[in-house]
Amino acid sequence: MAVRLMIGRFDPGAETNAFLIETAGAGAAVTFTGLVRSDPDHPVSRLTLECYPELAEAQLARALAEATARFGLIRAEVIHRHGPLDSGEPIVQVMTLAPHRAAAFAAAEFLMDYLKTDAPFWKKEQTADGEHWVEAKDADDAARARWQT
Amino acid sequence: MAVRLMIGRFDPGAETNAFLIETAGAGAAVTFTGLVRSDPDHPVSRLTLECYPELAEAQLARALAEATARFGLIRAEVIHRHGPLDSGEPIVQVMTLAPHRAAAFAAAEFLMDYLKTDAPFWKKEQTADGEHWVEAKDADDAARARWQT
Amino acid sequence: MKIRYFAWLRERLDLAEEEVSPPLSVLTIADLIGWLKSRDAVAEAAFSNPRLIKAAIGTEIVAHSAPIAGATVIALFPPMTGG
Amino acid sequence: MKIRYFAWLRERLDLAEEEVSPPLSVLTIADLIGWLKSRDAVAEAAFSNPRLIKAAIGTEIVAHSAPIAGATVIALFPPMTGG
Repeated sequence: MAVRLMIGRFDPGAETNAFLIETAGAGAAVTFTGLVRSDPDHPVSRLTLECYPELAEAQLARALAEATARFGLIRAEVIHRHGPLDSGEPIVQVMTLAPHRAAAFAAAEFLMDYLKTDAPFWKKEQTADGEHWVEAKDADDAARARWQT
Repeated sequence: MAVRLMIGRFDPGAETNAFLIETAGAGAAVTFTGLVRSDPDHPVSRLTLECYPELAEAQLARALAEATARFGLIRAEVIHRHGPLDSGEPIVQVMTLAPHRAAAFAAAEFLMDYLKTDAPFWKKEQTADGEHWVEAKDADDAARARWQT
Repeated sequence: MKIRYFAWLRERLDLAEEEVSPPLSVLTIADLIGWLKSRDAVAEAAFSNPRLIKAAIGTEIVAHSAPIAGATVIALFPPMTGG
Repeated sequence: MKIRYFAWLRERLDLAEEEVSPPLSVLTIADLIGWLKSRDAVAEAAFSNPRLIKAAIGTEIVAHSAPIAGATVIALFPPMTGG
């Protein structure tokens, strides 16, 4: 399954190994893992991710199809969690497989940029000051815009 | 150990998980895995990698230090095999850990570009037609040149 | 027509979804947001800045100018912050 | 001074390393390659295109213009193809 939404934890390395079982024609694999970040300056005790699952699956399937066609991928996969997450836990993993490294890297970046702006997930942070919804970043829109042709 | 040269196989997912044991301050991890590629058009039965280990360790340690400083990495690691390898086997793995995704991606690409042109490894391919040394690619020099400041 | 709300929009409205029957003059997503907003003070506050609201019809993200004719499920939500 | 050879240069010379004592006129890597090449027909063929030869002194990659004074280990090899 190329798109997986899940509430529980996933094992980043086990997912990479499962993705790499079939590698005919491939010379390059990229795995991106997004983690719940906790800065000393901005300690996050917990993150809750809200999701609109039907739309998320549709959007991520579109992103995978676009990335596969655009970069000539052999295969790609996205795993995204929702629900409550602790500091340090993996949130998202994108994996790409291509004949050469430039395509595998570009496709993984494209998928992450797409995901940040176009996939229906919303982060709420719990800190010592209480909880608040994370605001969308202009930097993410700019990153997404570089792929527009 | 940030640079590891090895003759035997490594386990890509297990290496990623070991790398991700300590993730304080990190929001993004990238793993690049290079594989022995076999095209239907150009079937490679075996690849032999020659290496100058003392120079490879020194060059890769320089690359890691430069990537860490340049992209503000939390940590980075390179594993590179030498000796005989079969089709589909992992050759190289680069892992980067950073607060944000742009740095983790850029550093992994930088390390691979550096490695292709500046680390003393040489590939010899065994095909049905016999064996031959792989020629250095202009594309790799061009990829490396984009990081010159 | 079912409307689904997410994230802070859901919290401000204190509502995950509702069935609505907008008047015939409501043709687009922009019209729909305007009509939902006009219903009471809570909605007025929640939708105070329509530029911050994104919309999907079924499993397609759409612009505020998109017609809503025939839609059975419309979702309204803030800009996304996943990944 | 020890010279190490790698990849097709090692194969063409049929030699992984050798101890050499170049004459005092050999000051740089370029001079060294020229001198090694001049020794016999096999070396003449192996070093036929010096532009394809890269060099390291100890664990530093150096240009052909680099002086070799004081070097104990010099490596000569084709462009690298790792990764």
